[in-house]
Order: sequence, then C-alpha cells, then structure tokens
Amino acid sequence: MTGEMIAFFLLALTAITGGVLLINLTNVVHMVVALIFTFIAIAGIYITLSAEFVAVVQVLIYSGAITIIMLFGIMLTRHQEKEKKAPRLKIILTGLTIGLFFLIMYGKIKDLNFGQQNVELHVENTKKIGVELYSHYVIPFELTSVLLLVALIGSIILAKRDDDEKEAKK
Amino acid sequence: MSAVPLPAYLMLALILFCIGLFGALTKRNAVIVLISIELMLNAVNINLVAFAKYSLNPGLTGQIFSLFTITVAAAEAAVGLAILIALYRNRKTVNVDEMDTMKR
Amino acid sequence: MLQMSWLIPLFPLLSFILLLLFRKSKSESTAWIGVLLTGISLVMSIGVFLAVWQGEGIKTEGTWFQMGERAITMGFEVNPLNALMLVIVSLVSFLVHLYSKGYMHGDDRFPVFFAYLGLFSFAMLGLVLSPNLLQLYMFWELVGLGSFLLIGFYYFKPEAKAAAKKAFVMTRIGDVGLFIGMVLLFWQVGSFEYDEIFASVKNGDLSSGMLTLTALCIFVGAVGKSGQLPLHTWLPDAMEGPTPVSALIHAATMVAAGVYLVAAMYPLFQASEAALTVVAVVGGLTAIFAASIGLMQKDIKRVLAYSTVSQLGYMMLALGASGYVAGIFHLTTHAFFKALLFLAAGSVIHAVHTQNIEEMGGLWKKLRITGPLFLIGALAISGVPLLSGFFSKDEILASTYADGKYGLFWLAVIAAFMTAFYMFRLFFIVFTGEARGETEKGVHESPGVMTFPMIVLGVLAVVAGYLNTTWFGTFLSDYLAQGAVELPHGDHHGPAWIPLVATLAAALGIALAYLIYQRGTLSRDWITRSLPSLSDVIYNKWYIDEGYDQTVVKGTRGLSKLGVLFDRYIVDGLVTAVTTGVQRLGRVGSRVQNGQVQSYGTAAIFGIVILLLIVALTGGYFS
Amino acid sequence: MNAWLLSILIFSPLLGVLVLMFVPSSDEKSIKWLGVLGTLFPLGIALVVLSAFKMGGDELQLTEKFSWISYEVFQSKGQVSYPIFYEIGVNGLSMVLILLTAVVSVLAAIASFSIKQNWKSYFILFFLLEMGMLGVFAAQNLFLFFIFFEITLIPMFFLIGRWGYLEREKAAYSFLIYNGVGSAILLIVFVALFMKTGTMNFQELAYTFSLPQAELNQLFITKGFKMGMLIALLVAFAVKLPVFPLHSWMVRVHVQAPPAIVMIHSGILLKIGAYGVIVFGAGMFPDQFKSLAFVIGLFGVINLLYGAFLALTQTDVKRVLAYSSVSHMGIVLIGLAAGNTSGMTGAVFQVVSHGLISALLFFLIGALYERSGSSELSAFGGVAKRMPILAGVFLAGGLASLGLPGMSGFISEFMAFLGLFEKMPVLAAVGTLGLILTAVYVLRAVLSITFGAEKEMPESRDLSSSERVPAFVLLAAILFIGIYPAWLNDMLRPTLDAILLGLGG
Repeated sequence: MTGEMIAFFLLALTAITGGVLLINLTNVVHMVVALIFTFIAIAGIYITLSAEFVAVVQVLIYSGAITIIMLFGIMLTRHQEKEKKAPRLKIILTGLTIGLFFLIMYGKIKDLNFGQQNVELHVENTKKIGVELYSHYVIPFELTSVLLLVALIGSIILAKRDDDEKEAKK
Repeated sequence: MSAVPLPAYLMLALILFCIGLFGALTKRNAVIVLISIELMLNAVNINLVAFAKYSLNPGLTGQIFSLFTITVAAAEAAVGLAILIALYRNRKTVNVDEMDTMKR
Repeated sequence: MLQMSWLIPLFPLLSFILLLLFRKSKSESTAWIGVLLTGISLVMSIGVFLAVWQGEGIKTEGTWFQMGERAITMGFEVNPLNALMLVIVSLVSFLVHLYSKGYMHGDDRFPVFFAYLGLFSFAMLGLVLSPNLLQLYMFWELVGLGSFLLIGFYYFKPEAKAAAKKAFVMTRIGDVGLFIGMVLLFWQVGSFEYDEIFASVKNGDLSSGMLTLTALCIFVGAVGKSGQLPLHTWLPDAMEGPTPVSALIHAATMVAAGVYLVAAMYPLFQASEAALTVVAVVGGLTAIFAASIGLMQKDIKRVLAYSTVSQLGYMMLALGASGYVAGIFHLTTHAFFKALLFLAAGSVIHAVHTQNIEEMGGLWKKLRITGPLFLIGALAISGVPLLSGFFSKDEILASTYADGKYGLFWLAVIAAFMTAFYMFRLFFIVFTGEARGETEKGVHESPGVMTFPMIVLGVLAVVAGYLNTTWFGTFLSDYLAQGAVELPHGDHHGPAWIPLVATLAAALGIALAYLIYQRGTLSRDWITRSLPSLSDVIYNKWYIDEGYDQTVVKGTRGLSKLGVLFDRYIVDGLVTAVTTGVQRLGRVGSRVQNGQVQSYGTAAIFGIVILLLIVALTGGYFS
Repeated sequence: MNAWLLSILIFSPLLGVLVLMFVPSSDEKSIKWLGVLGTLFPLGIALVVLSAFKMGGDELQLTEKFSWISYEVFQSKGQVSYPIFYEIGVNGLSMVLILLTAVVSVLAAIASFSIKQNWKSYFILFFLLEMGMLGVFAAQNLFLFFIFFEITLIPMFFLIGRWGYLEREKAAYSFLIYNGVGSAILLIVFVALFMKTGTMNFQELAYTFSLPQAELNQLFITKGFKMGMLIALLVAFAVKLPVFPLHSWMVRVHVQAPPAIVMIHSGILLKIGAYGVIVFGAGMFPDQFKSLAFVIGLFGVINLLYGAFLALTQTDVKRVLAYSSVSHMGIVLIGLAAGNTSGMTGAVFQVVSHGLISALLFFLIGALYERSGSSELSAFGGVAKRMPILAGVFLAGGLASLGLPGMSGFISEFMAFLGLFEKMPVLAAVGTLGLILTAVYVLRAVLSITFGAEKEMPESRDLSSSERVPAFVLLAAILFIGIYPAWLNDMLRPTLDAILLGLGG
C-alpha cells in the first residue's frame, strides 16, 4: 500500500461522501456545502494524476466561483429551505435505469488497462500546458474567451431583462 | 512506482457521474439540478485527466481538454443561473416540477 | 370466288357503319342500304356455296399477333359445312331485312334497327367463316351482342331490358364454358386451329378424360347459345325483341350456332363416347321438355320460342346420336320453316297488334297470304310427309334408333307428337273459329315487302327436304362428306317403320288439336281439369325461372350483400380498428409528454442505456 | 435533341404551370383552355418520343444518365461509394404507359371543364401530377422512381380533397394514409437494396440479383432477404393496385374525387402498382416471384371475384365502377401469376386497356353527374332516348369492360386467363366465374341508366362537341387495341421477353 494509494482512497472516499450527501441532505445550502468537499477531493485526485495546473483551476473555479454562484442563486431564489422529495416511483425508476447504466459501464471498464503510463507528465506541467495552449490550441482558446464573453453578457441580459420590461410597462 | 490502476479512477468517475445523473433527474430544486450537472462534468474531467496519464498515447491533450470543459462549465453555470433567476422572477418558483410550459 | 369470301361478312358491317351514320335520318329508304348490302352477301354466299358444291374449299390465315413463339392467327375458311351455313344465314338475313322494312314501318329508330341487323349478320357470317376456335369465340360473343342489342331494341320497355340482360348473361355462362374448353384445348394441342385440334385428336395426343372434359366444356357453350336444357330460359324471354329479330336470331341463325359449333367440332365429340351421350341426352330431354311447355303457352311468339328450343334439342339429339348429317339437315330445314313461322306470326301481330292468342281468331279469312304460309310452316314442323320437316325429323329418329338410344328415340317421338299438337293448337286458335277480342277491326294483310320473304321461305320450307331423301338422293350427305369431318358410320336409315311412327305421331297430334280447338269435341280445359297440378307446372314452365330466381339469383345477390357487409364491417372495420388504435396510442403518448424536463431526461437516458446494453451484449462492433 | 428528349417530356408539364402563373385566377375560360393546351404539349412531345422509339430495337432507349448525388461510407470492407444518378430511359412497357398517360391527361383536362372553382390551382396541381406520372414511368433507378412516385401523391391529395364531392376530405386522407404506408414500405425496401448492392439502377439491380447464390453471399444477400424484399414490394404495390383487402381507399377515392381526377387515378395511377410489380417484382426477383405465383394468382382470383360480387348490388354507379376496377386489377394479378408469355402480355394489356376503359366510363359518369346532379342508379332511366350518343358510348364502354371481343378488354382477359390455365387450371376455372359476374353487374349498371322508362333529369342534352372528343378518342383507342393488338404487342415484346427470360417461361 503506497502513499499514493492511501491518498487516492481518502480522496475518493471524500468525493463520494460529498456526492451521497448531496443526494440525501434536505437543506439546500447544506447540499452545496457538501459538494464543496467533493470538488476539493477531485482537485486532489488531479494531483495524484500529475495534473497540478488542472487541480488548481479546479479549486479556483469549482470550489470557489461556481459554488459561490450557486449559493447566490439559492439566496436570490430561496422560498423554501427544505428540498421536497420527488415521488417514490420516479426515484425508483430513475434509480433502476442509472443502476443498469452503472452495471454496464462497470462491466466494460473494470479490466481496462492500456499497460503504460506517462511518467513525464508532472515535469513542468504548468509550463507545458501554457505552451500548448498558446501554440497548438490557440484557436479553441480564443474561442473559449469569446464564449465566456457571450455567457457574461447573456447572463446579465437574461437576469436584467425583466426589470426593463416592467419599467417599460410602467 | 505504479500503484493506482486506471480502472480505479474510471470507477470513481463513474460513481460520481451516476450520482450527478441521479441528482439531475430527481431533485426538484433547479439550483441543485444545476449543481448535479456540474458534478457530472467533473466526473468527465476525471476521466479526461486519467486518460491523459494512462492511455495508448498519453499526453497533455486530456488535461487541456479538461481545462476547456471547466471553462464551458463555468459559462454554463452562469447562464443557467441567469435563466433560473429570470424564471424565478416570472413564476416565483425554482421547482422543476412546476416548469412544464412545454406541455402547455 | 372463294378468295373473295372474306368479303361476305364485311358488307353487313359496312351496312352497320353507314346506318349508324345515318342514324338520325327520318327516311325509311335507309332500309335499302341494309337490304342491298345483305343482298350482295347473299349472292356471294350462293356463289361460294356453288363453288364448294363442286368440291372446292379454301383456308387462308394471317398472323393476328405473335404470342411468344406462337402466332395467333386470323383468317377464313370455307368448307362444305360453313358454306351451307353461309347461305342459310345470308338468305334468312336478307329476307328478314326485307321483311323488316315493312314490319318496322313508323319506328323512331328505324335506321338503328337495320344497323343492328347488319351488325348481327356480320358477326354471324364471321362466326361461320372462322377457321379457328378463337376467332369463332370472338364472333360468338359478337353474335351475342347483336342479339342483346336487338332484344333490347325497345329499350324503354322494362321487359325488353330484363330480357336483353338475361339473354346476354345466360349465354355468357355458356360462353365461359366454351372459353374454358377452348383454352384447355389450346394448352393440350398448342393451337386454336380446327385442323390441328382434329389432327391431335386423331393421333391420340389427348387423354380420354381431357377429351371428354374439353368436349363437354365446348358443349356448355353450345347449350348456352342454343337454349338447351339448363340454360334455355333466356330464349323465350328474348321474344320481347321485334318479331323479325326473333325470326332471324332466335330461330334460324344464332341459336343454331350452338348446333353448328358441335358440328364444327364434331371429331372432338366423336372421340369421346361420353360427350356424345351427354349431347344426345341433353338434346332429347330439351326436345320433350320444351315441347311440353309449348303446349300451354298463350303468347304466340313464346309458343314458337319453345318450339325452337325443342327443335334445337332435336338437332343436338341427332348430333349426339352420331347423326351428323341429320342434325345439319334439320338445322337447314328448321331455319326455313321456323323463320317462316316467326315471320308469319309477325305478320299476324302486325295485323292485330297483340301477341296473346286468346285475343285472336278467325284470321284465316282476313290474312289470305299469311294464313296458308303459316299452315305450310306448321305442317313442315309437325313432320307431315312430303314437307321438309318430315325428312329431316325422320332422319334424326332413324339415326337415334340406329345408335341404339331407344329411350331417347321414344322421347323424340313423343316430342314430335307434342310438336304437332301445339303447332296446330296455335293454328286453329289463331286462324279458325270466331274472331275474338277487339282486334278484329281494321285487320289487313301485310304489305308486299313482308309477304314476299314469307313466300320465299314457304317455298323453301316445302322443298328443302328434298336435299337429302332416300327417294331422290342424299345430296346433302354427299356434299357434307367432302368436308374435313369424317362422317360416322355410313347412313343409318333405320327400319322402315320409323317414318310411319313419325307420321302417326304427327297425325295424332294434329287430330287431337283439331278435336279440341276446332271441333270442340273435347273441352279446352280437359287436361287442365283432369291433371290440375301437372298442367299448372307446365303452364309455369316447370317453374324453372322461379327456381333460378330462388337459388342462383337470390344466392348471388345474397352473397353480394354479404360481401358488402364484409367490406363495410370487416375490411373497413379493420382499418378503423387500426386508426382508433393509433389514436389511443397517441393519447397515451401525449400523457407521457407531461412537460417535465426531468421525465424527458429520464426517458432519454433510458433509451441510451438500452442502446448501450445492446452494444455491450453484441460485442460493440456493428458488423 | 434526342439526348434530352425524355427529360423535356417529363418536365414539359411545368411549362403549363409557368404560363398559368401569369394568368389572373379569375379568368376561367383562358385557364381552362390553357389547361388543355398545357397537356397537349406533353402529348406532342410524347408522340415525338414515340417516333424516336425504335420498335424492336434495344430494350432500353433514349437513356440519359448524369451523376447526381454521391457519398462515401466506411465499412468493414473499406471505403464504399454510393453514387446516385439521374438516369431515365424508356422500354416498350414504359413507352406504352407514357403514351397512355399523355393521352389520358389531355382527355382528363378536357373533362376538367366541369370544375367549378379555383381553376388555376387545380390546373397547376394537375400539371404537377402529370409530371410525376411521366417521371415514374421514365425513371430508371429506384431513387428517381420514388421521388416521382411521391410527387404524384401530393397533388392527388389536394385534387381529391379540394375539388371532390361531399366526403372528399375523408377520401383524401385515406388516400394519403394508405399510399403513405405503401411508400414507406417502398422506401425501406429501396434503401435496403441500395445498402446491399450499392446501386439503384434497375438493370444493374436485376443483374446483381441474377448472380449465382455463392457470389450473392459475399454481398450478404441471402435467399430469405430476396424473398423478404419481394414480399415487401408486393405489399407496397398491392396498396396502389389495389389488392383485396387493401382496396377500401380506392373505392372511396373513386366515389369522392371529381370525375376528371378519377380518370387519371383509375386510368394511370393504379397502373403504377402494376408497373411496379412487373418491373420490380417479376423483373428483379424472378425466382422468388415464381415461388409466390400461386399466392399472387389466388389474390388475383379473390380480387376478381370479390370486386365483381360487390359491384353486383351497389346502388351508386361510381361504386359499381370502383369495384369493377378492383375486379379488373385482379386480372392483372392473374396474368402476372401465370408468369408465361400470354399471362404477362395479358396483364400488360389489361393495364392499358383498363386505363382506357375506366377513363372512358368515368368521363361519361362525370357527364351524367353534371346533367342530373346524382350518380345513384335509381336516379337514371331511359337515358338512351334523349342522349343517344352518350348512352351508346356508355354501352360500348360497358361492353368493353366486360370483355367483348373486338375491344381491348377481351384481349387482356383472354390472354391472362390463357396464361393462368396453363399453370393453374383449377384456380383459373374458378376465376372464369368472374367473367359471368362482370357481365351481370356491368349490364345491370349500364342498362338501368340507359334503358327502361325515361326519368326526369334537370338537364338532358346529349354530349356536346367538346365532350365527344374524349369519348370518341377513348372508344377509338379501345377498338383499335381490340382489333389490332399486334401494334401494342410488338412494342411490348422486347421488354416482356426480357422479364420472361428471367422467369424462365
């Protein structure tokens, strides 16, 4: 049992626990908080996979930005704290479907092994990503920035438009 | 140095994906549905990064791809919430059950 | 001369076309077109006949169209049998054209009538000239069309409409038999040609069962056309047509076509003993059966119609009993005397404007030409010695006897007795005694165009018998012996007592009629009273029509109604069931569409999972 | 010139559409005359095509072939390209049917003078319909065939639904649904054939399927596949033909559509079904077709008798004729089932002859309806008195329909039965019962209209001169084929011989 193994198990346990809590808690805010654990644990998983830069981004974006946005969303829209359960039949049906899905995928991936791994990956990881991004992937990268801009403007307009209309009506 | 095999990562991703899927399909609060979708995206990212390390021709591509995914997910979360808020203003609810305008 | 014989049918066709063009003409001189053109046909037919008499013959054919390797041919053939038929047909047709000029005087559609007559003559002459079965079949149907049009000439009368339809349909039933026989023969022999059929019959290419089957199928055709037993009911009804039509079509020519067909296909029939027996039995039964109905009818034309059926039965009997010559001989003489009788009856009807014999009487004095001619016809048909009917009927009886069909022989004798009785019943009621009804006023003899044809036929009815007598020479059988048909075993002149029996039967019949209807020695309703049920049955024509109505007609109609219901409720019902099923399904489906994104998502995931499952189970490679 | 002749013919009706665009829709008279002219133009070109067509020449003539669509697919065996061509051509059979289409279209356009409203859109749809029909018969691959086949459906739907009688919408819908199902099956078959063989050309397909089974196995074509394709094709065309029990839409259409459209429908559209069975069924899968011959023959006889029995007691003359069409299509099946020279010839003759006869009869029914406002048998009587020409032509048409010698109906019935008697004598003997029944119902219908006591009718003028043209032209054509069938036969021979070669009879 190497240290990597122990780290992986702990992280995986945390991530799954966070996920299960997300499903089972009733308070909406608690759910989001449970998910923060999952996100951070996933960042840890990335580190075990020699992806330091992705791990950092994960912490920044998910644990930071997205969770905060979600909390804002909850606060802006809250009108009932407690989450009501969905009908039992629906839960069972969905659960069965997903269980089936799980079993199929499990059967397919359990023995997957390509027999080799990239040992160089952690060497100057961030620098290499930077070089790749600005050379080979420059066009997708720029497109992503455009997408972000569009998303920014789009969300502002979506969130604002109603007020304008109401004013216009007045 | 090998220790954790590829299937372990894939399994973790699968479990998280299933949890996310279940949440997205059963939770009634729209915010939670959005968060569940984020969880699914994260599960996918784990796969990408894992394949960047263990695969037939490993490399940085997987990690870079996961970066793009994260970016898009962030944008999606922002737009999704904006829509949610707009909807909430109109209908005074974030309950997914009550959003059935498609039927009407 | 013979090369030109294909023109014979075309003149009446020309007459048909011309007269249709002059359809609107009010002038009755249009009749002369028809008379003239059939006259030309007559002259040519006589020329052809004379040429054949000298032993000539011709057969010319050309390809009509090519069916694979087999060529379907059309052409014409002249042999002794059909040369004789040509003369009979064109002669009677010519005379009837002439007669109709007077009879149809004042009709609205005068030219149309002659046009139809032309069409019929064309078809009949074409039928006779046909060298193969297919061509014969085609003209056979066209003859039926001519008959149909002429029966339905008074189209506004419901009876005429019904009769025309009935005639067409009943003969069509027979035609289908002929059709089947013809087609079966074609696949056995590989040709429609008479010659080839006879050749392979002779070579024994056909199994005996097939021979009998095809012969019987063809005989069914003859039964339909000639009004033999099961299919005879149309012929009496066909009397709704104008009387000249009855004389031409339903006495002399078309109905004889059945007999002609059997004669033309005689080698086929000869090859099958069973078929010949069936022909004989059907003929004999028809003869006596129709004669029995004729005893009681009140309509002058219907009596003659049943008489025709009966006489056609005689001809069939003769053919069935190997009396080939006898059958043809009787066909010839019958054509003359029956046409004469019909024309005379037409003349009577023309004079008194009724067909009911009970409203006639004492016309002998008023119709000085028609009366004696009718008497000649009646004597001839009754088989009174020295007139034509005597010789031909005698020959039929002789050949039946010689063939060993004794039961049928005695049936035929009884039928001969009945024939004599009903003919003279008719004669005495119509021409002697007191004038009855209101028809006596204004009764006058028919004009010359009508009496002339009758006189010609009267002469022929007397002399035609001498064509083939044991006394002066058997011209006809010598002549027919030239033909392709090998005549059956020589001449069979049975014992000498046969003519005596026949004469006796005729004399008895005439005497009985005299006693009842002239002298009144026996009361008129003597039979009716003594055997009420039998006479009732006979008067109602053995209830055959009613029987057909109750069974075949009702059955068919019922089946059709059933079919309509089936169509409406089962076939359409199935369709409706499918559509309502789809609608229901749609309604269920729309309930699933509850507008909730999560349900849709679940469904989508479910679908994906199923697909994944398939991929996982099949190994993932889509071969 | 010849290189483009056929395409010009197919798309020539579009000229009529183009001209009509510039005519104000209220100008009734010029629209109607342009309608007739617009169909005369294709007829003229069809005659030119006929003169360019060499009788007894190559099997397929006046071909045109252009690359149209092509795409490539990666399969386990490598990259396979699937080209689709625009390819057209005529053989004897399609030449005859094209000619029939052109002639009947002109006559139907003349019969359309009785249309009461929306002439402009009527004629535009009419022209599109004609284009579709011409295209169906000229197409030489499945793709084009299918496209033109569908083109006929849509105008037909509107023509029935907008200009028909009382229950026109229902009729139009059942037309569309039945034929839609038929085309769906057709499409599946065509796609499957394309997938397996990589070609859509009729001749290439026929060649491919005639290869020995060992070579076919490499293409994954089993005997079962062939049989399945054939059955599906037969079902698809059985809807069109129509074959019992898929006939109820056709009866409805015949009763509800305007007479001019029924002339087209019964005269030509039904024939597409027969054409399809001949070209695809017998032409491509001869062995399988032969093994199904008895079933086809059985359905033929059922159709014949069923149609005849139902026609016996109908009270509406249009229904009588509709069921008589069912009955007559049975004869086509009978001829096909025989699968020998005479049977095939009979079937094709029946296709042509029924086209002419039913066009004539429906034309006359239309004329009668216009005068009396009814098509119930009981509404008529003694028509022969006031309208002798109409009654005469009607009677002649009826007689042609019941197969009187000297008219086209006889040849086809005779040949079809002749063929069947060789192969299945007992079935054929049962079928001949239909000949009797046909006589009964035709005479019943015709006589109760033309004969009998005269009944009052709102209008009782005889055929006008513009009505006489279609009536006499059709009657002349019927008589011509009946008296001189060799002309039609010579034209059809090469095509039929090729099909018969496959059938081995």
